[in-house]
Amino acid sequence: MNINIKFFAAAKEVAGKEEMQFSLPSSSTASSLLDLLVEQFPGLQEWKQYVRVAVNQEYVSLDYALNENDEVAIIPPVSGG
Amino acid sequence: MNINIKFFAAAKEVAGKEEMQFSLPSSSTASSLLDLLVEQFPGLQEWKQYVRVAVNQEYVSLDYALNENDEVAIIPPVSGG
Amino acid sequence: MIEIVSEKIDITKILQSVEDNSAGGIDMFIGTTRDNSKGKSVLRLEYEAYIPMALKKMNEIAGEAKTRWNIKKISLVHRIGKVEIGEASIVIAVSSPHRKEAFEACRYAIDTLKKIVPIWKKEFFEDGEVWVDAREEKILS
Amino acid sequence: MIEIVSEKIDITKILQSVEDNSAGGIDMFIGTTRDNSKGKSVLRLEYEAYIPMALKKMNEIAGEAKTRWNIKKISLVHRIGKVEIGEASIVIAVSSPHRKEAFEACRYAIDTLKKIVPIWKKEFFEDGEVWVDAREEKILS
Repeated sequence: MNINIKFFAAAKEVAGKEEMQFSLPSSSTASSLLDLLVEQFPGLQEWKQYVRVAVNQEYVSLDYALNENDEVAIIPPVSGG
Repeated sequence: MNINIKFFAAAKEVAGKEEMQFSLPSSSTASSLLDLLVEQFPGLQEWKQYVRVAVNQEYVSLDYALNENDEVAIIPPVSGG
Repeated sequence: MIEIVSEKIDITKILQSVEDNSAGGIDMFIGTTRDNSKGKSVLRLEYEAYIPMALKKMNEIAGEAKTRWNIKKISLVHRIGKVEIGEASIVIAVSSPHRKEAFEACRYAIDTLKKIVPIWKKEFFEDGEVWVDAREEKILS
Repeated sequence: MIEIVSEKIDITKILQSVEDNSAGGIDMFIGTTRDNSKGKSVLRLEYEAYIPMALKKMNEIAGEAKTRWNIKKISLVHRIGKVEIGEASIVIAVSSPHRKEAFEACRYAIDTLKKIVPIWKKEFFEDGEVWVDAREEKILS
């Protein structure tokens, strides 16, 4: 299945892009997506334990099962305000 | 001795004036002044236990010994803000 | 900036008075006149102050806030005379490097002002007028 | 009024957005950019947001504040892009019949915004730039 990934802040700089399409085995979880992203962008390794994953603009847990065309965002620790 | 008394808010309405000069026996206290004021303005009786006395713009206790030309203010419960 | 004014309070000016490049946050409290009090409709309000003592006490509150918290600047401006419904009667602003202290100092300032600063509010109703006794309002405001 | 803007925040407009004749108090928090961070001089800041999700979370914070406290109106406006030292990056305003609730709801809103709203701050120093990690700042701000 295909999902759309958005990167922000530090994650965007590490990935070198704002968004990308990503192909995943069906029944992939947020956690397995993170593993694949770290493979593709090794610089994300150090962020892996700090980022949160949002799907369709809602935070999800790592065992969340992704669906075709989900909008997935990699959310580094926020610092608004 | 002579002191200057200022009345505010409800106390001003009861006394019917904003300020007055008042003659007191020397070594009078804030408490004895209040007693004399209630004699002169009986309507102050119901306020007596609630008002605070300020001398020269500072709150004082009831046993405070007044001095000639003190500026004494009768301060009903405040409600600023 | 510690002032008692008889015209509309200039909030922008107060904000500028506490700006500080090393401050990360400003907390501002604006007290406005409510259109009701104890279930009755309020037409308008008037404030009276023992001005020199009120200014002295407002300065003391500012000084005490600076002693207790790490704040940069604090301003207190109270309006007296007639104040229309919805208009500001009191504005307090505090700037601080960190927001927790701005909030705490601002809350301290308004709470203390309501207890010790010699200013009185009179409420005007359809059927009369009354000097507000803040002791009765303790639970409410 | 829940907004993310890229121009200077209009504080007067935000104040008007929470005015309410039955409100007795407004608490407003203004977050400004500090000229220093961890002992280093900050030249300027830039904010980036995941805008649709940030707006969604800001709306959730406003809704939750209205559930928890008896407040009248609440506004949250965050600025993104370049923000000069001393300028406001966030303004939150809450009106309420009684001031205690305005203070508490406003503090809740800024504390929660800093935890869950996907907005990031980058600090620019003489010798480089860094995305701020709010986890490190927990003790400080």
